Amino acid sequence: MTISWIQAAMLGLFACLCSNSCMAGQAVGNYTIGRPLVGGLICGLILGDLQLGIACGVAMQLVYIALVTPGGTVSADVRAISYIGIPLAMVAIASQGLNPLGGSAANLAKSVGTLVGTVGTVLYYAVATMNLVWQSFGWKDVHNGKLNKLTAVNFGWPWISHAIFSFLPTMFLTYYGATAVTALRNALPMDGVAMKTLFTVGGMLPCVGIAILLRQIIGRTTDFIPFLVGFTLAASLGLNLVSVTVVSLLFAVIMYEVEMSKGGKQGNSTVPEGPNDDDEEDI
Amino acid sequence: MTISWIQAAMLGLFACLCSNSCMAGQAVGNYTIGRPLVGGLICGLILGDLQLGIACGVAMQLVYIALVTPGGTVSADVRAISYIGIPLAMVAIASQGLNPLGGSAANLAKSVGTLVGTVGTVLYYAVATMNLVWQSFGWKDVHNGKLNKLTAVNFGWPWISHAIFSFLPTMFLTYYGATAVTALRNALPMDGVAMKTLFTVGGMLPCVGIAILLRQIIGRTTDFIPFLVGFTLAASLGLNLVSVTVVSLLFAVIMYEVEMSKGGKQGNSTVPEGPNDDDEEDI
Amino acid sequence: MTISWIQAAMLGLFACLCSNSCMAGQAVGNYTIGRPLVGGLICGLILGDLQLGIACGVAMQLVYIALVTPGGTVSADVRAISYIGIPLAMVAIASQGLNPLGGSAANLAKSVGTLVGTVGTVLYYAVATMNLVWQSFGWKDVHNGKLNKLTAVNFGWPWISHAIFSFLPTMFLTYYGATAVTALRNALPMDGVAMKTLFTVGGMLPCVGIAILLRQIIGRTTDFIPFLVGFTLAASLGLNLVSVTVVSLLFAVIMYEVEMSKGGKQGNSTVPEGPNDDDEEDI
Amino acid sequence: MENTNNSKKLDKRTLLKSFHRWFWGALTCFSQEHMQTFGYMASMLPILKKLYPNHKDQVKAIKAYTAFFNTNPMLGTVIVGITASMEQARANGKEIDGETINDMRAGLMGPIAGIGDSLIDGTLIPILLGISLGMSTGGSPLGAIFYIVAWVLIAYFGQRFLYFRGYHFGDQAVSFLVGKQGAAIRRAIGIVGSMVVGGVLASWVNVTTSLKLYGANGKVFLNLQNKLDSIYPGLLTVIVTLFCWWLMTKKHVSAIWTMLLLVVISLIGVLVGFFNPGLSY
Amino acid sequence: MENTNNSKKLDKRTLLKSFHRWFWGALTCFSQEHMQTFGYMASMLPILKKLYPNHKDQVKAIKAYTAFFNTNPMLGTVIVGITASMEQARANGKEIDGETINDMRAGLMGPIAGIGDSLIDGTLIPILLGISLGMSTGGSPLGAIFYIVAWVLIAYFGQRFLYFRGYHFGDQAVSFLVGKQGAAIRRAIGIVGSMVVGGVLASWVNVTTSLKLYGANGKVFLNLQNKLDSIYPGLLTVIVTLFCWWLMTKKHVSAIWTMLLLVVISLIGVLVGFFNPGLSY
Amino acid sequence: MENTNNSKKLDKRTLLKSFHRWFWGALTCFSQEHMQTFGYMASMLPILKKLYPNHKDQVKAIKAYTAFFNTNPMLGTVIVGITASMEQARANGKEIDGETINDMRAGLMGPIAGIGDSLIDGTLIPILLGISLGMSTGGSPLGAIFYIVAWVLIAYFGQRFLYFRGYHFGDQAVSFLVGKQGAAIRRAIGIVGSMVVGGVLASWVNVTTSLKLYGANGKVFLNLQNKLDSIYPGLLTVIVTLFCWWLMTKKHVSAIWTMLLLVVISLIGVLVGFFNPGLSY
Ligand SMILES: OC[C@H]1O[C@H](O)[C@@H](O)[C@@H](O)[C@@H]1O
Ligand SMILES: OC[C@H]1O[C@H](O)[C@@H](O)[C@@H](O)[C@@H]1O
Ligand SMILES: OC[C@H]1O[C@H](O)[C@@H](O)[C@@H](O)[C@@H]1O
Repeated sequence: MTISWIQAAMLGLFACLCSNSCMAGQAVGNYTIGRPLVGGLICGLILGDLQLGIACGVAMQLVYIALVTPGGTVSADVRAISYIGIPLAMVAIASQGLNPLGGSAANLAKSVGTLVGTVGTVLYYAVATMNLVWQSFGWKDVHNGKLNKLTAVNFGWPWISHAIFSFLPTMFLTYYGATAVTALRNALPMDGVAMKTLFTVGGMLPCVGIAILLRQIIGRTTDFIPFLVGFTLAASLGLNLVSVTVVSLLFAVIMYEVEMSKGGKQGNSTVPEGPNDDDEEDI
Repeated sequence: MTISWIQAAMLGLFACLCSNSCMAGQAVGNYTIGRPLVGGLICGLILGDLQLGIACGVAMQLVYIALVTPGGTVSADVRAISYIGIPLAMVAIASQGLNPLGGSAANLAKSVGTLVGTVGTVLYYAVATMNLVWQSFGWKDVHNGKLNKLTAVNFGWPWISHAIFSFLPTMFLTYYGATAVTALRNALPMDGVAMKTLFTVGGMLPCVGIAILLRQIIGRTTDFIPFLVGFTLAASLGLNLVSVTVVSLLFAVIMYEVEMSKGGKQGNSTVPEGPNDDDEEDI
Repeated sequence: MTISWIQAAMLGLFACLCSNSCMAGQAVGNYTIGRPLVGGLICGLILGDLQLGIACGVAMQLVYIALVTPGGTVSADVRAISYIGIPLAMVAIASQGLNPLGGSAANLAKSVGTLVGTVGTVLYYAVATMNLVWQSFGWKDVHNGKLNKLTAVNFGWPWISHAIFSFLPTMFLTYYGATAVTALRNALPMDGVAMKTLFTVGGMLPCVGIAILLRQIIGRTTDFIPFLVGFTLAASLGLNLVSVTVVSLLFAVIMYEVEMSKGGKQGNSTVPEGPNDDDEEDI
Repeated sequence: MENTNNSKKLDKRTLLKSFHRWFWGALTCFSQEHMQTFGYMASMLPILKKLYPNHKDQVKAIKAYTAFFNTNPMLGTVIVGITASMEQARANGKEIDGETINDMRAGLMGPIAGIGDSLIDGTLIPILLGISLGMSTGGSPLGAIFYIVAWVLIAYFGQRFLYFRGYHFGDQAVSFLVGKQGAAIRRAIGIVGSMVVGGVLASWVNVTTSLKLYGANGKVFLNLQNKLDSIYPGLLTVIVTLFCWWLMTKKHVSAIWTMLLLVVISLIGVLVGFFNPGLSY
Repeated sequence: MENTNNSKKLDKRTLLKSFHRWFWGALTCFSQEHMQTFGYMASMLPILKKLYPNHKDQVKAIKAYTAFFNTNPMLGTVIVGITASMEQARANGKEIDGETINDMRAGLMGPIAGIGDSLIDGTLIPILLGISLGMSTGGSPLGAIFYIVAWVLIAYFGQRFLYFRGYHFGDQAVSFLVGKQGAAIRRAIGIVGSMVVGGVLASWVNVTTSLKLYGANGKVFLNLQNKLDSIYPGLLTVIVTLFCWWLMTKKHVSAIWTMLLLVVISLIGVLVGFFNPGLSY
Repeated sequence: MENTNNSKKLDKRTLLKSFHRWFWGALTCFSQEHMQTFGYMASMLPILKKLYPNHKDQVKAIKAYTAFFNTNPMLGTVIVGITASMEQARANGKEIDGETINDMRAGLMGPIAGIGDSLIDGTLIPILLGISLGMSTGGSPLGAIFYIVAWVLIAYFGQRFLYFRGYHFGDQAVSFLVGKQGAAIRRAIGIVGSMVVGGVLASWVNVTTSLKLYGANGKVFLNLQNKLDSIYPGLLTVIVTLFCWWLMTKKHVSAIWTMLLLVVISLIGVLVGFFNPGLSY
């Protein structure tokens, strides 16, 4: 199995559509086109081996089934997994004559996926950083009152970021196929400092995202407490997120009532109390 | 071992005394006479083989050691377990010449118990439904001011429900003994639709009971939250009921204080505050 | 290996410094000199076999790594473990020719440690009880206004308690060495009533300490609830103490706010509210 | 408080009679529709007769007890005691009406059902049985006899104690009801009740699905129950319960019909392979 | 409320246009610095144009939306809907200013991010994928197709529903903001948000050390990770997160620089043997 | 605040002297009855001497410190610092009396004991020892030396820091005491304290019964401890603790006598086979 320039370019196009800051919107781009399961279908169609594509997609999807990207941080990039990883895995499996549905094929697919997924985070941050350029255009437009240009800032210019950091890398890496992966694996052995660091960073990046969320939530020091309690419930007791949410609701109700009882002057708006009005008039 | 009509009738009488809506009161009837451990003693005395009776009772009791019947729903009926199941199990064990204290005897007893216990729930609901007739008498009496008749409504008429749905079934089923059980087992195999449905329903019925309790507790939507938290503590964390109660007390104390601090006008009655009275007079 | 009078006396001196009510202060005496790991170092130096001393200390330290002494109750006494147990274990190991770093040596050390540690609690309570005498001097001094004498009460007299219950027992027990331990083991077999009672009491004594703490915390009956919740979190859910503390902080914040919202008359001092003042003037 | 001199006071005999009627008859005329309502009325009858010599007053007074009632009969005894006392206060002209009495009953019966079912059926009985079972190993009647004696004594004197506690507490129960503190206490009891009911549901009820999908190679690739557990443990149990609650509360379906609906659902579930208790003889 | 007759009202077409811009464009021009700010502005543009015919007013109005914004784009749709409604109220002369609008956005975006990331990314998507994966075992495209159809329908109509919910809710959102109840509701949402964010951190992020010390006999005598877990499970994860928070909030380091610092820390950690992901091909 | 000019101010030397007395002497004259009371008095002596040149005033002032005191000596240092500052304020004529000082001490000592015992004895020391033990495997003195140095530095400077924190915090500690906020803070600390004490009890104390009943066939049919655990894990531990609390608080039995009673109970328990630590050499 080989990949032609035209096939590689099609893969590159899909890559533009599906990263976290993607051109096809989060729901359609990232959550649909970007998921390896769907990527397997698309790559299978493009490369003409549907079964193999799906099999690779399923294997990779299992690894990334619950990918959260809190506060715009990703520890693995779906664009690279789905549109670089799957095609390369397909080529490798086909060339080694492995049974597409067998265990070795799945393992090969997973390791390629992990490799390019983590390497791909570099592409993700590159796109997000290049978008700062278009945003600087946008600020000028806002300042000058040229509001109509904002549409281009949001929907047009970012294509350039993706052309450079999604389209081109995908096209070249898939075209040069197995050679590229082999080269990458040799250049960056898993037990080398580079890959170890990359994976360590990958594991830590979501902390930045959570920190961004915290910056939005934390007003005073005591606000850290519910955060830590939520962490404790999940980390020490193994509660899952729905259960944590259920428990948090109880504290939310309590806090609501505590806030409502504060001051004691302004009653709950749904239960107007006589004396309150008097007070209001006093002022 | 055989069962005579007189023995069967005595078993039938105890059956009337001990269901959930029983003629001997909850404490004595249901919680005492109804429990298989006690049922084993009584059946042993009636049938003249104490040791075997107790052994069967112990085996069945282990299965139903923590039977809760929330909101008047039962998933297994103690009358049928204790006064149909135990006698039949005794007959079967004796006729097969099994060691009463051995494992096979216990297993036989358990399977007979489970079978008749679940089938017996039909009897339970039949009694409760027939009681609606006597209750309709009662409403008329209240309406017409004939209060003295209420005693008969509560303590007299329900004997008829039990005569039909506790006494007769118990008497006939135990008299016709092993034949009946075998017929039942053949008619209703465990992997047939009927028994599968019966057991599935049996497992679900307590939900109705809990729903009845919820109807009593839930005023507004947020009242579901403590309910769900209690569920989460037990289901996800495996807290037992005493521990759940302990945790709930903390929330209760908090809610108490929150309620007491509301409005801020009427102080805690134990700490009368001067200004309150003034406010009251203002109105 | 033998222990000379002078060595035994040095051990006795360290014993005075390190119990829970020790002459070298809690941080230096109890938490440092008293810990078997450090005791191993010191005994090794005194008896001239550093490696063996440390090895015994390490073995015993593992047993008592998280010794809490709530409310002045101890279930094992570090003075006896470190300055009676370690020397005796060293002698025993050396005389039996065991490899100091081997498993048998460690086990021997542990069993000697457990034995003397629990027996040593008697010494601990003896010192604390004898201190009542010096404290009675102190009360008189306070009463008579002789404040300067308080320093001697706190830092001087207690040396006598320790001379009697730390120095002498340590010196004699270590000097008479293996004989003493053997005699003790024979006199007090582990499956005899005396030792069983001693260990049972040892396990219960911290309850007294916790009760003392409770006496300091509990004002009204409902104050038991957070205590029981903390217990439940640790006992039923296995939360460790830091996690319990995190969870308790959330309740603390809530209680703080509830208290602050009470009455509604005196606003939070940081957020003065207009209308409140008016009310104040009304009175 | 005024004219306490000529006040009516229930004598011990009447109270005991009322208590015994509850002890023996709380559930005798039980139905899914009115549950313990008739048991309650039968227990209040001696009280009303004593307090209101006039037949018309009796008839008027009983009306308060025609409302739906259901709770854990053991702990619930305290509620009967409280109403005895409130009724006495009402007969003495205190400003208590049927509504106040019913508010109290409605506010307490739910939580006490939850707490009682958990503590009595779910904890106390299993403990007693556990101990007694031990004594009856080997076919000895000892355990059964021990259980009978121990439990009947606990139950009888325990409930009796609760009844009279409730009766003496009753006077406060009034101030307990009116005003802020009453609301606060009921709120607090309500919290305990609902958390415990949640705990009872999770501990003793477990609705599960047996649906499994198999791949070409015969291996399970979807175990629905596992998937549901990873979303929220006990999800189906909660859903069935809330569905029943919704039917009964929002759609005013009676308990009997709700149960029949469950039979239909179970049947369909069994047929399509969603439910399978997986038992065998 | 006054002069509702001559009030400006957004028509459905404009609202749909705004919604679609958000649906497709919330993240297109994402950067670590401004995140979804431009996506938000682009979505509000149709609204502002409709409400303020005067160009100067438009330019004035957009200012409110230049503030930093980031949330879970799915659930966050409701916020966009709310601002549409608030903007309409402002255009009709109600006393709402840009500050009020921004207070609402700032108060809701964090909690909704936490809840949304947990419910959408962490629960809903994994469930849908889990079901679909089953159907695609053996290389069948069925699962993938099922996933595409099911999810896109849920996402589109779900978000659309939220947008219009937010819009209709908007009027209340004003009273929601001013006064006590607003503060109380935001506090309550904040509690849920922070607990959920804590849960997300613990569930999906796991920073661990590989540091182990070996004794003379080759046996491990110090497994640092175990030791840390016995202090507080997940300690390193919390520390790294709070460190990032501290850098960004207290030291005003940007997200990008914070990330680069993590690269440096990881590199050093790997070199000294503190970190080791332990993977292999 | 008035006449701050001619106000008395404690110099660093005096404060250090007071701190060192606490550091070395908090527990030296410990008894079950008065616990750390004499350690506390000895620490306050330098302060009182400095503030009240008049001997009579000194004697009057010491009275506040004759009340029972016990806490975790490490974290408790902060309380000593606070009283130093309060005493200084009292000497300067502020409206603080001995009662206020004792309220503060009584309100804080319990919670700080719980938190301190958990954090210092239960967490910090075990961690340090854990690390050091690693280094001493094979009989090397390294670990012991590391432990000595690390811990003594942490303890000395940590406590010193707390003392001076407390001293500087002291002024606020007054407003901390009077009024609503004071009550609220003490309530909050109390909650933490009691939950942590509960946690300490569950983590480090474990009273169990060894009672097992055997059937005819020699198999255990009643393992009482298992049964108790299924009721409430740790039940016996809680019962013994609450029993001691009840003895000491409600029956005014002293700590020593309570302990002796435990000896008697243990003895009887061992004799009847209820207790058995199950150890062997
Ligand atoms: O965490 C909130 C939000 O942050 C960023 O905008 C993206 O990473 C989203 O995927 C995420 O939902
Ligand atoms: O759940 C409350 C209550 O409901 C019904 O009355 C019966 O099932 C009782 O056994 C139960 O205690
Ligand atoms: O529990 C508080 C405190 O009580 C006593 O003073 C001693 O046992 C200390 O070690 C302990 O910290």
